[in-house]
Order: sequence, then structure tokens, then C-alpha cells
Amino acid sequence: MAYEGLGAEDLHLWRGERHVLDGVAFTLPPGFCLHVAGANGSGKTTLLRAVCGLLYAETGRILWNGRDVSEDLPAFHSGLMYIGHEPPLKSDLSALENLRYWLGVRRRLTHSLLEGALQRVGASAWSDRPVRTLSAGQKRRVALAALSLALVPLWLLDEPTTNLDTAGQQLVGTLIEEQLARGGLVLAATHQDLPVARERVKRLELAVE
Amino acid sequence: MNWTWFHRLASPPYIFALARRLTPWFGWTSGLLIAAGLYGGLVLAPPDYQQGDGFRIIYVHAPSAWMSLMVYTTMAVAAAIGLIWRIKVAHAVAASCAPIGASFTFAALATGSLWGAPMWGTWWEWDPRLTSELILLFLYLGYMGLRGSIEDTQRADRASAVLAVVGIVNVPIIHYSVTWWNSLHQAPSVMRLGKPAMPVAMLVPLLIMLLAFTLFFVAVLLVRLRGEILSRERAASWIGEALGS
Amino acid sequence: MTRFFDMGGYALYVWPSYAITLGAVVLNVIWARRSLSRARAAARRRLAGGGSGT
Amino acid sequence: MSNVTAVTGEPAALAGEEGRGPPAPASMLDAARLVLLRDLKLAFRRRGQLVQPLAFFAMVTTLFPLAVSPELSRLREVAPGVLWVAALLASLLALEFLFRDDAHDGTLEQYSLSGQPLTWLMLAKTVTHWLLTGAPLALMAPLAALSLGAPGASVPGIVICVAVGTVALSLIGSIGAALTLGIRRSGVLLALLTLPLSLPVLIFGARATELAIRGSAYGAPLELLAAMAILGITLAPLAAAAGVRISLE
Repeated sequence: MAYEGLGAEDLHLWRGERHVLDGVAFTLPPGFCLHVAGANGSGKTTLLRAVCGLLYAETGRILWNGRDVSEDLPAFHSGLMYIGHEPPLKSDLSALENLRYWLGVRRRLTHSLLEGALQRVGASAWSDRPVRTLSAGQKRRVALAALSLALVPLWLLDEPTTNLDTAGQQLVGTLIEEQLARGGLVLAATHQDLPVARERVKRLELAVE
Repeated sequence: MNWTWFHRLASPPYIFALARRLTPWFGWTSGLLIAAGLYGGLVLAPPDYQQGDGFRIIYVHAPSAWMSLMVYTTMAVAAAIGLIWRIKVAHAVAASCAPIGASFTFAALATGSLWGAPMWGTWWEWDPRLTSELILLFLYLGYMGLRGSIEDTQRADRASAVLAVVGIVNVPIIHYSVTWWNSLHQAPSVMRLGKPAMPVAMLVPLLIMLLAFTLFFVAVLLVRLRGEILSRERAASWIGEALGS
Repeated sequence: MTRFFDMGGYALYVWPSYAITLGAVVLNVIWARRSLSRARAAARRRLAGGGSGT
Repeated sequence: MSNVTAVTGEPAALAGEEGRGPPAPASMLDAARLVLLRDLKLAFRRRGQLVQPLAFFAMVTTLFPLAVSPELSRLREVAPGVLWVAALLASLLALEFLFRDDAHDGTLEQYSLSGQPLTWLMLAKTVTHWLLTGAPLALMAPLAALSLGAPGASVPGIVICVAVGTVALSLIGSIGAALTLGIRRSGVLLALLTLPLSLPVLIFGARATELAIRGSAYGAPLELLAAMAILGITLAPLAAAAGVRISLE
């Protein structure tokens, strides 16, 4: 049963009376993207949070390269990036400062790396403005820069394309494809289409209870 | 190592049935013992040579004070077990403890004050034991306040469990600091429980009452526990059976 | 008998103490029973209402 | 095992920037330094919030002469109590902000998923809280004490006592702040949880300050205060981290 990549077995999770995850299971080999689809309230966010260990699933396990992640959560965490609905940015700091403090907790950074990542997502022009003055789409782009900087094998993205213009959505697609080409894995929860080549995408449809 | 007994013990249906079977035993035994203790304490025990009949308050004050600490300890141990091994039944035990402990802490404070009134000539004295008891009441209130403010039962269980464990680490420190503080500011208190020379006729009813209250705690805990288990189980098939009878 | 109730002059302190403590005992019994019956009622409602789960 | 190939995703396959190998992970010390620097920088961008607890402390200690009496001999007697109650309340006031913004904008999530020990990051945050409230309070306390009739010679003693005591207060407070995360209008509850636990700090702190004002040796209560601070450093971040994790669930 030891396989490479990410797997989930029989995840059950309740929120109060609601049975949000009802025996969810999937496997995802390296180089593939799992598109978690479903209507609002079908548990997309819950699944992502359960996979990365923020939520505790009452039954079931998460497997990473064939091993139960609960055996060594810190090691699992250092190999993943989770980006929720709202990019975790401090409104009083600039984009550059945000990235330095956010990613710096995980890995060593140099100024040129930060600059490069920001340039990549088209943020050079406004990287020293306080995040409070940025638009929702610009904040998303900062989060994309963080993703590419982290260089981790597993990405968990909650609605990665919201608030982005067409060019921004293309950028998401390109970044995901690069990640897959590196042998990385992506879990993306969105009710929209993913701008990624079909043959690399597996689909998981969640139903509302 | 064989852990099956552990899992059996932690399984809600088993505990639920066990609690239902054991409740009457604990309940009636404690009822009989309370009656015996009251008779012994109020009638058989001789008056104290210093405090006269006023000392008879000890038969309700000491068991209440004992309950306040014992219940808190039980709560903290159950909370720690629930936190570490994620055992729902343990959280249910902890949740059942708080109101019982708080009510007896209040009784211990009230009876302590009533006992102190004729002895000290004032209704409240910053006596170390009473002060510790007061802080313990605040700890209980904080625990129940935290539980009450979190809607999701699981989160409430885990957050309040952390608080209970933090509290039990602090209880000895608080007690020590209050005693230390008290020793600076006033003479040792009049109320001394551990008098070694307590005559047997006085001591026996006290021991009976301590035992009776402990059994009473178990009985009430078992009843509350069943309620807490029911509210934590979701549509499990055994609930139908449990409710049917 | 009056001597018993007088408690050597401490009646004002002894009897309220016993009343408060036994009151706590009785209240605990009542509260525990009520919380159990509430939980029962809630569980029954749950079984009757959303019993489709699992 | 057989299907492990060079292509599939060992983390090393993600070899980083322009083929320079995988990124070097940040050390625990780096992580703590960044958490601390970030909070300091944020605090200085919002100076108003920073000054509030200090202004509160000054206000409360000013109220006492007006409420009790302007006689310095009487004020000197109550001064330790006034200082410590005011410090306790001021530290409590600042606690509400300790994790609130981080919880709101998702920073706590990122901390708990960073692969760094959350306990350690919580300790870094609590140290920041102390630097922003405890340390300034320790510097302000002598001023308040002087205005309450304490002799000038007692200043160093008061600074040390308040500095050590507020370390313990920040640590105890971090537990309460973590546990009340996500609760609306948590202020009163936070006080109810934190104040009973802070009682020993109040007792030993006030006693040490009293001795310092009288000019006697205050070593014994100060040592007890320090013992509590050390116990807090070892245990409180664990509880705070557990509380934060629970609040994220």
C-alpha cells in the first residue's frame, strides 16, 4: 500500500450535527492535481483543512508517501503550503515585508529571491505599498508569490482563482503546471474550472449533505 | 500490551450502560451514609470543649471542601485523558464534573463563613483556606464560562480541558501563595481541622460523611455522564436502544 | 428536643450550614436528572428528525 | 517501494532556484526572530494600540490618591497593591490583541502549518507581548510609585519586581488569550480565566514591592516570582499552542 504521493482513506468529520465529510477517500500521485469540486457548503474547505491537519477527522487517515501523517505532523507540514480563502497578509505591512515574515518562518530567504518571486507575479511595481491599499486580486498575487517561493511538494489551494483577472488566472494555471512538472502535487478546491491541462487533473466531486 | 480493556472502557455504549446500572448502588449507599453521618454528627458526637455545638458545622463544611478539591482533580484528570487520547467519554466526565464541584465549593464557602461568624466575630475572614476556596470557585466559574461560550461541543471540550489542566497545575501554587500571604498578615486561624486529638465519637461521623459525599459525587456524575454521552453521540444505532428502555 | 434545636446557642449558624449543604445535595440530584432528561429529549428529536445519517 | 523512481515526488525533486538545490529550512531561532520582529514592527505601525495599556496604568494609579487620600504616608502603604492591581489590569487589557489579529487574518494557521514547533512560536509571541507591555510597565511603575510616596532608593527594586512579575503575567495571559480566541466579546471571560491564575503573581509581586519600598531585603518573594516566571516559560506556551490549535479547528 506504500505509494508515492498523497492519499486519504475514509475521512469522516462532523461539524455539530452536520456530517460534512462522509467517507471521503482519494489518492493523488506526484505530478497530478486534484480538483476538489462541489457546490457551496459541500465541504471543500473542510476537506482541505482536514488534509493539512488543521481539522481533526474523527475517523480515517491521511497518507503522505505511504505513511500516516499523524506520525510526524511537523515533517508533513514543512512539505506543504495551504492558502485559504483570504491570503494571510498583514494589512499594515508591504507585500515584500509580508513575504519575508511569512515565508521566513519556513525557509531561508534572500532579498533577490523575494524580488524575483514578486516580479514573477507582476507585483514589482507595488511590492512596497502597505497591503491595506491593494486590491483583492493583488493580494492573491502576493499569495501566489509565496507559493512559488516556498518550494514545497504539496500545495493546498482554496479557491485559487477568485478575484483574479484573466491574466492572473492564467498565472495560476502556469504556476500549478510548473509545480506538477516538478513532480509536486496540488489540491485545489474550486467550483470554477481550473486553467490546467486536463490529463494532469483528477476530479473529486463533493456533494452537499 | 493488551489495550482492549482500555477501548472497551472508553466506548460510549458500554459506559452508558454501566453508568445506568451503577447509579442506584452509589445513590442509595450515599443516601444511607449521609443519614447515618448526620445522626452521628448532630446527635451522637459530644460538643467540642471550646466551640460547643458550633463545631458540628464541620460535618457539612469539611465534606463540601473535600468535594470541591476532589471534583476539580477528577475533572482535570478526565480532561487530560480526553485531551491526550481524544476520548470523548473522558471529556463527557470532565463536563459533568464542573457544576457539581462548583455547587459544593459554594457550599464550602457559605458554611465556612457561617462557622467563622461566631468564632471570629465576623462573616468573612481572609483565612487561607477560605480564600483558596474562593479562588477555586472562580476557577470553576471560568471553566463553565469558557464551556458556555463555545458552541461546538468538541471545541468546547478541548478548550476547557486545557483550562482544567492549567488550573490543576495552579491550584497548589495558589494555595501555597495564599497561605504564605496569610502568614505575613495575621495570626494562624482559629479553625484547625487536623487536630490529632479528635475523639473517636467526633471523628467517625466525619469520616462517614466524607465517604457519603464521595459516593454521592459518583452517583450524580454517572447520571450527568449519561446525558453528556447522549449529547455527544450522533445517530449511533445504540442510542435508539438506550432511549427505548 | 429544644436543646437539640438550640445547638448550644449556635442554632443560627449550625442549621443554615446544614440547610445550605443539604440544599446543594438535593439541587445536584435535581439538576443531574434534568440535564439527563434534556439530553434524552434532544437525542430523541435528533433520531426522529435527521436519522438518515450514516 | 518498487515504484520509487527519480521522476516521482521526493521533495528533492523540487530542487529549487535555478538548480541550486532544495531550499534551506529556517532554523527555530530564525523563525522565532521573525515572529518577534514582525509583531514589533506591526506594533510600531499602530502606536495608538501600543500606548493604551500604559495610559490605562497611569490613569488607574492616578485615581487612587483621589479616591483614598493625598496623604503620602497612607498612600505609601497601599502603593504596592495599587501598582500590582493596575499592572495586572493593564497587562490584561493588552492581552485581547495578542492573538486576535493573527487569528483573523490567517497568520496563526500559517504558523501552525509552518513545520516549526507552534509552542516555540507562541513563546516568541509572548516575549513580544512582554516587550510591548511588561517592559514599559516596569519602567513606568517607579514613576507611579514615587507619586504614591515611595522613596527614590526603592526604584531599582520596583523595576526588577515588576519586570519579572509581568513576564509571568504575560505567560499566564497567553493561555487565556489563546483559549478565548474565536469567542465574541471575550473580554470579561478572559479576565475571569486569567485573574485567578495570576493571583500568586499578585501576592508575591506586591510583597516584594512592599519590601522594596520599605527598604528591606526583597530577595525571597522576588525569587518566588522568578520561579513562577520560569515555570510559566516552560508550561504556558504548551497550553497556549494547544489553545490556538483548538481555536483553528
